Amino acid sequence: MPMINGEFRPKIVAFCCNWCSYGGADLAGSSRLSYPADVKIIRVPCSGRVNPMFILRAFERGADGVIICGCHPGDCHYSTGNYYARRRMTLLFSMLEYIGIENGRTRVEWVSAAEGVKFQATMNEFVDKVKSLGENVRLGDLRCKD
Amino acid sequence: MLKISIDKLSALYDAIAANNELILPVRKAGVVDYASYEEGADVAIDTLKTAKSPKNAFFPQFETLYNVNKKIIPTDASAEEGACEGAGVALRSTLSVEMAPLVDKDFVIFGIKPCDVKGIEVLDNVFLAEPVDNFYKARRDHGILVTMACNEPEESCFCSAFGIDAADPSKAKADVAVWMADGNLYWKAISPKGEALTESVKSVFEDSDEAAVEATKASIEGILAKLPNANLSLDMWGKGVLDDRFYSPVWDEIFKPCLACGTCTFVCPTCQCYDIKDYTTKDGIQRYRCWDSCMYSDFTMMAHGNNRNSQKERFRQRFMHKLSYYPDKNDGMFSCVGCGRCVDKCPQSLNIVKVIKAFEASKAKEGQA
Amino acid sequence: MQGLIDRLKALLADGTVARVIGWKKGDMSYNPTPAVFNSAEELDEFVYDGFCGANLSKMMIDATKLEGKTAVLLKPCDSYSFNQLIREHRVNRDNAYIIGIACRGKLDIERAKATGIKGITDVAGVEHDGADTVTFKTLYGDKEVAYNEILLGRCYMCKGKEHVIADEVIGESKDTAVMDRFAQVEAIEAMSSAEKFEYFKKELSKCIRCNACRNVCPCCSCRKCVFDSTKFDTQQKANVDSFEEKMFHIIRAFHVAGRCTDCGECSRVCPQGIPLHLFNKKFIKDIDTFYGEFQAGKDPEAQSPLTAFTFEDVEPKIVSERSKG
Amino acid sequence: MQRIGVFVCHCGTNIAATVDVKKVAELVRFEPGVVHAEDYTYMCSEVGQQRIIDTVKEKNLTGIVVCSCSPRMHEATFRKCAEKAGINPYMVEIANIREHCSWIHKDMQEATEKAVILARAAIAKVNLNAPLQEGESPVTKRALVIGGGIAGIQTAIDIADAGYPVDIVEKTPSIGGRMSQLDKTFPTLDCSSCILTPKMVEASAHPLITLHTYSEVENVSGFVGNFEVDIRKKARSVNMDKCTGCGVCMTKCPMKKVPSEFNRNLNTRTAIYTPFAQAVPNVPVIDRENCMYFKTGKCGVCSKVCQAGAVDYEQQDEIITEKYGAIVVATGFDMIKLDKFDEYAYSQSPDVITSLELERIMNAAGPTSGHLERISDGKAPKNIVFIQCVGSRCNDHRGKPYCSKICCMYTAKHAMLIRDKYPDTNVTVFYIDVRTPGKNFDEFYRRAVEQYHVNYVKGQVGKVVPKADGTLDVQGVDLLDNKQIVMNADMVVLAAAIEPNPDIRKIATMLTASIDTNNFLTEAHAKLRPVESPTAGIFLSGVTQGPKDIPETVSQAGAAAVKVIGLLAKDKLKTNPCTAKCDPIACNGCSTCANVCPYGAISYEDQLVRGPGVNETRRVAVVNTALCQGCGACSASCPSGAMDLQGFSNRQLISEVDAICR
Repeated sequence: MPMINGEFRPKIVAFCCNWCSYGGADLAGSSRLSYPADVKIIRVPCSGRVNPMFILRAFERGADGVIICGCHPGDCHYSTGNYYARRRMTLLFSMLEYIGIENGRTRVEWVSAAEGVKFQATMNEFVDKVKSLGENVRLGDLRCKD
Repeated sequence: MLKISIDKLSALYDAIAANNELILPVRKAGVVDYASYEEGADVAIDTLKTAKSPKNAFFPQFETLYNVNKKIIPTDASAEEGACEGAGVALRSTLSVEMAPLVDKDFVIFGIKPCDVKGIEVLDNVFLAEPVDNFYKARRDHGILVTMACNEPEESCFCSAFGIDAADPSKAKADVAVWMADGNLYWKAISPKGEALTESVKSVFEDSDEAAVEATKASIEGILAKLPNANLSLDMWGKGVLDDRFYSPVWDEIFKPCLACGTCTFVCPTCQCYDIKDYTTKDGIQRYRCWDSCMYSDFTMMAHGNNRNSQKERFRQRFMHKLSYYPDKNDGMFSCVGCGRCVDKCPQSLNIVKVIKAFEASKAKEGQA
Repeated sequence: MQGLIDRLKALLADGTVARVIGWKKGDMSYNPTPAVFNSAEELDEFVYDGFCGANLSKMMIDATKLEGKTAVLLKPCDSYSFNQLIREHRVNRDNAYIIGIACRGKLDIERAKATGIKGITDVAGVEHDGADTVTFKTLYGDKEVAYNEILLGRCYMCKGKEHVIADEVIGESKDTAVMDRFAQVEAIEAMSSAEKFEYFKKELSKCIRCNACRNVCPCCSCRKCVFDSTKFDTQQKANVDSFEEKMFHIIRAFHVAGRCTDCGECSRVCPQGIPLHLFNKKFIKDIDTFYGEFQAGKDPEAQSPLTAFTFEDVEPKIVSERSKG
Repeated sequence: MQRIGVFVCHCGTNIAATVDVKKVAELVRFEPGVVHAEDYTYMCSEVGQQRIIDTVKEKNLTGIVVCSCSPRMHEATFRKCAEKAGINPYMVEIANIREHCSWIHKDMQEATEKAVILARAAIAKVNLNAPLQEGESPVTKRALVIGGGIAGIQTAIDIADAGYPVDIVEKTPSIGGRMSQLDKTFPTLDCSSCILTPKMVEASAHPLITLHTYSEVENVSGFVGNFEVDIRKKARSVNMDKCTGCGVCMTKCPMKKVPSEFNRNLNTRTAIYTPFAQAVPNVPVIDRENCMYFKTGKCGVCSKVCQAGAVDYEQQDEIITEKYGAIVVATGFDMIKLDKFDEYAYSQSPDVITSLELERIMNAAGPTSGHLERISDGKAPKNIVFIQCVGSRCNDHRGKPYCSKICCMYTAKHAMLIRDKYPDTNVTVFYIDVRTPGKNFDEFYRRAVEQYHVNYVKGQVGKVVPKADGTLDVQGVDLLDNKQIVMNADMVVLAAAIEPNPDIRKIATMLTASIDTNNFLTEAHAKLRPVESPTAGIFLSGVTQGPKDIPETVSQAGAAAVKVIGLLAKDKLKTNPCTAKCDPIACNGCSTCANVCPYGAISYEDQLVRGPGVNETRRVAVVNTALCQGCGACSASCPSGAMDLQGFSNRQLISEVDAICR
């Protein structure tokens, strides 16, 4: 388990849509709104671009939490991408819950480009939640461990 | 000959497991497969056919061959390989190759049926021929086969067509032959390895004559003779039939229901094809091999594509391999042992027996015409 | 049965169809094989009985590309699959002649064997209009079992005996449903997170990655499955006892979510007896709960729930809100 | 295998103070494909870019990773730089180690580790990048301005003066907007209509400007340079061509009790009306909801008195479809509703009014003909209390978190005008802060305090209580004296917060323009691209982007016009090459992707597909790259992975995931 100074440091992948949430993360940055370095952001054009496979892949490869951020419903730069993402992720998360993956390792949050504060708060909350769940042992591939 | 009451089998298991890994049929989530004898294991020794064959013990479905690891270290540390372009920096990278360890401890497969023993013989011809497969050989060297007679053969069995005697496991190329009869298990070492094993577990047995075993053999032989496929004809197969069978029109229709799944391949005790792949790990790759199936569309895929593009060709490959190519190279020995797992498991009820019979039927029809 | 064969021969004879897809007698009395019949003579080997569980709709993908019409025998549950294939432009309806064939539930030979029957040499009472009791002649004596005791698991959760698509319907079906479609899913939902994980770990660790579930599935009609292609770097044939199997089964179920007609073939064909339908049924249940009842294949025009949305759809956090553990 | 160069930017100390840039450059050298890594103070500078260009040539680089600020900032810069160096601009990836790293982390070790991981992800991605070619699309040389207030009018005039046709769509019967409701404007106290009316006339008379008043945007499709917009021209019931604007219909209309929106419902208008006397166009509309003829079928007076025969009861809404190259949003603002601020008794007393209502009362064309009167009894108020920040700078859910910006100045204006015209009236202003940045603004405010003796009280009002005698008790606090005060007033004026026009959400959705939580449209960059939306081809003018006063609005309107002119001056636009692409060998032709495509960019063709084991004609998906905007919804929905998004391909994203999770 990756520990720094005796504290569990989770690996967290955040998929952020280019138009809203990535901008929200940029705004959090330019406003110096700090959140844990455990969060690493992957830029995608739209939350609707996120294939469920990416999420499972992240877990397989040792991620402890995966969060998808997109434009608020109704504000999608491509009109409808986040609506499809919402359905896909709802069903996927429900399936993960069903096979016994701890709740809270996955999350979807709508963050606009103007919501640096929300981005920070979301990431803080999510990291805390994943920390409380500990290392992801149920979904990881042993071959990816240290 | 030795015997032990069936009620006391766990004492025998414990005695074997004391010095060896013990692998035997275990029921897990409703399915019986060969697995390690562990605490709480639901041993199902009277199972005629495990879902998968025991070949997994010698040729596992997945095994690591070696790992390659990359490390970044300071330049002043001893390094085997150089860094990338732009040297003069304080760090360099090294590669290390770590072979997967070979099996070096004895293990016992208990309850393996004569057909499956024959299946291992089939694999030996492949893996122990030059160049020898070290991973397989190490397991063969350390594996001890305790083979058991099949008290109640079923309709899907057709081992007798391949000259296998399900009644008398002592004819099999194994180490110990056992029978279940009149509430006892009868034990007879049939190889030096088997004798050594017998020696180490002798204390749980009592001596016995062979009367009960003989009676059981006779009863089994009686049933074997009544099996619907006891006299399955293999006249059309074996050495030197490649061209005739390969171009037969029978293939044109018979493959059609085939789903191209790998069920038959993966339950088969003789299928030996594998693929070698790399898995990207944290700092390198893990090179592993895993079973492959000639039924799969990417089987023997090459850069230019695939040399068997249709399911008919892939389907034909499997049966031609078992009944013609393999016998051609192995002095007429078939690469099928009549265990009947594919007969039981094929989702479409398509199997080697139906293929053999279809060819017979087509010959009969030609004869009429 | 002879009536059915005569009808099929007539369809061939009058040129309505060029071939028939049905079941061919097995070498044993319980293992008929799906087959293509090109002539009246071949049809002499045609069989339709309790062991004809295989869903033939997927064979129509290739068959409807051929010259002339192909007749196919579809049981009520298979007809949904065919509709779904029409929806996805995978079959050519104009080249298909669909015979809706009646069903009284299909038999599961594994379930019969589990009752202790072995060495079967003959079976009687499995015809569509046969008796309520199946008689097994075996090497170890004769055995009788009630027909309805040895059905395929899916038949006990049958979604109905209506043919949603057919050019003609032959025979009368009997209802076999005795339990709620989602009862098994609900039982798992009621477990704790750790229990769920243990349950699926135990089941999925049996998987041998033979791909039978995928290849038999009428929805898994991709020309090239992502798990066979290099597009996702997921081309792993190994069945390592880790996340791989789960990923394969989750993604497979996800890919057919909103398209799966719940035909149950995946569970029928699994050589390791993994209850794969539990994945598909979970998605179906969730879709019904979140987005309104939807039966894939009922209406070939209906939009799949995963390619549709409403502005008011539930948020993904509903999953943790309603979760018990 | 790519030959990748990694360039780590210090950004002065912005990155280098928290991230050990040298260590990052050193560690990424060992990543697959990397043949060069270096750090430099300002990678975006001329010198920095030259280093990249030189290295590309020297080491035959095929891909570039820049570890720097957000790609939203400098991706375009480095792509151009790559092009100059002779490699495809899409072989560049940015690792955002400033906004996503150095600026938010304090611990150097932690930030450096993260920077390395972000760089690895970018390297992993660029290893799989492929050169992409930008396409070209034509530009429709016509602009649309949504909103006919001063912002929209100014933008339209500026664009039209540059020689490009412009359409203004205005929801109300006349252009003019909020400014037409104002009496005087600060800080010069010009008469608002005196300066606005000429602009309205200019817009109306301009040969290149088309006004669509009493019209709304119904649907928008297309993309920058090629928008197609449906405009609903609501039935005016008066023929614009025939009407002479004589106004007889309005004087004769028997239905005179309709609240006047223009006068903030302080008085009434007729059912056939123009909002105000200087309306442009000066053509009335029939308010069908209130017209006797439409309600009962009887009346028809207007039709009878109209000598031009312009009244047309049968007129229908008309939807016209026009093509535009650019769209300017200038939808302006409204006052917030005050129902959540009932402590100020707005709903209880007619003498508690908003500032905009006061504008109408002060206006000579207003309901009181410009006399300062109480609405309740018409008496001149002797004590007036102004309450600032009603709903502005409000941290709870009732109001708005932002400063409405214009209230301090207009309240000073109102106070000054009242004290000037009615010197015996006492004026008190309760304020939190008085904010007067702007040319001549503070001087203006000082005049109100020093010359006109307006009583400014720092403090908030807790409650306004209407009394039996018709006066109002204002209970407040004086923070400077630290005491509670109760003040009797005849009239209370609330500086209610302003908010974007409530229609903006609908419009933003149609335009796929980003919008913030306060319903202001988001700029492409808060500082450097303040008049552009992140959505290409959409521009922002006026309060739609954020609170601003008239001079600022006019400046921004001009700026937006310049951006539009710059766009329309081009004959061709480069199109985003990151479009979806279908692999026909893997495509099932199942139509799933087409079902989720928001642009109708995917169609199906029977194509001859040839590949290993395949040689047949079959149905496969085809992407129209001119329509595809690169959202990737199709790629995520494709079960076989046949549909993939160039620039964000499945393998690229998976490789990023792998690199991060390593």
